[in-house]
Amino acid sequence: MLNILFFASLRESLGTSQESVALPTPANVGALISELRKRGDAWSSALAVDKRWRVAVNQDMSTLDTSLKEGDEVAIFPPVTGG
Amino acid sequence: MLNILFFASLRESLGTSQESVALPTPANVGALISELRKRGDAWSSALAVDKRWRVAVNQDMSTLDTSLKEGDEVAIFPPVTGG
Amino acid sequence: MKISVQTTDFDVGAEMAELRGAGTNIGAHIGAIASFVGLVRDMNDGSGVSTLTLEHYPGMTEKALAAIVTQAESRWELLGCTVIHRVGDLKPADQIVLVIVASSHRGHAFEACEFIMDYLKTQAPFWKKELTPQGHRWVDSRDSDAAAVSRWQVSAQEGKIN
Amino acid sequence: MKISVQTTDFDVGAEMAELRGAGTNIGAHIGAIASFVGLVRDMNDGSGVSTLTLEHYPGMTEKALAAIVTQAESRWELLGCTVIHRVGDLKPADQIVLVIVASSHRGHAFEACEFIMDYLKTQAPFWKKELTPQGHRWVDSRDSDAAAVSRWQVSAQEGKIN
Repeated sequence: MLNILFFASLRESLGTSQESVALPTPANVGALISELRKRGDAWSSALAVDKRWRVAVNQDMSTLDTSLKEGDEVAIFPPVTGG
Repeated sequence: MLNILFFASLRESLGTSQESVALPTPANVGALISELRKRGDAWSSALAVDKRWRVAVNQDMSTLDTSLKEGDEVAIFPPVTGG
Repeated sequence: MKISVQTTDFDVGAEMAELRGAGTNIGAHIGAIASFVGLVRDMNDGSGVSTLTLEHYPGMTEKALAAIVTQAESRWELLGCTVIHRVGDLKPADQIVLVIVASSHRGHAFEACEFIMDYLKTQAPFWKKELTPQGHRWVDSRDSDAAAVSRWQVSAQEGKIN
Repeated sequence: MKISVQTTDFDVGAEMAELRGAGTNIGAHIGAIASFVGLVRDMNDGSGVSTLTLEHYPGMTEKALAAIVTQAESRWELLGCTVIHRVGDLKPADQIVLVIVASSHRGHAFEACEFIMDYLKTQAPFWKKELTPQGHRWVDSRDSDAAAVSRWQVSAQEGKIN
């Protein structure tokens, strides 16, 4: 299983801040996002290709190619706006 | 008369911090420096062409061409090193 | 290096004194301290802002800030660095972020301080939500912040330490 | 604008609070405060420094500093600026100079603060004398300081407000 975290506007539009999901096939970030988009309109819209979202794996910024393994922490969030 | 001020290393090497001197002819900074150089070795050496000194007239940076008039405050000093 | 993510306010003078370590050996080698304080403005994008809420990703935030400071330490000769970022609900004029950089040289202190702010703005996982008369809204990321970061990357390609 | 040439020390936190004018209207428009503190180092050009004496030209100093700040205000959108420079005998780790710049924008605050320091170093009539184990010596002006100022002049020629 993966521990998925959602932050900020994504957390609000998806109505969840944390979930456990199965490791996708192939085991990478791109496959995980594809799986999540299948959950319905809110998900496919929030995670659309033309939307600006970011993924971190085990607290490092990742790309769609980044590999995943059992127990990884995957965070999905909009571009950061601190400072 | 002009009110001449000397600062920092120039003040020390010339042994004076303030003097009143007559308006030179022509009445500009270059002529004043030429007059001062005639006072002796310490003066001609401290104010030599290849030495780095600066002149301010009435508290504004000046050049050798800057005109002088009765009562002007003329300051002569090395390049600044504050901050 | 001191990194802190906190709900409480900070005291710039006290943080600067702590960084200088008054009385220690390091203190008297420091010739320059550059600092930056970011504050909540009462207006943004044409609307009045009454509350600014800062969300963050606990754990990753501290890690990202430490990585940014480490990168600055490898590019410039630094003698100390403090980064404090607040989270939670803030009001106009409240302090949000503090970066203090100490060095022997003023150029290094200034550049490193601006570098850390530019990277913090685009890489540290914080998100701002504003309360305006029209309701709550999430603050959009700015293209100007992305541009501010990109100039340091050009410098790296030109041969500075990456 | 606040300009002060003084023998006494300054309190960075108190000066920053004064500039922000806590509770006034201006305060909540400020989004960014950049600052710089210059300190006496215990070493310079390979020699230990036990006392640093700062001489200045009373009257012209304040005028030169005000002119530098006015120039910065015409180049960037500033909401406030404080410049304090000490004179007299200082010891290693003592504070020499403080520049604080407030703006709505962080880029403006950073650039104006660095601009003011670069111009102060080359145009304000202060002179440093060091006491080292070899005796007293006047500090020489640095080519690097002249170079630091010249980059702002290039910018002006390229079309920025002069």
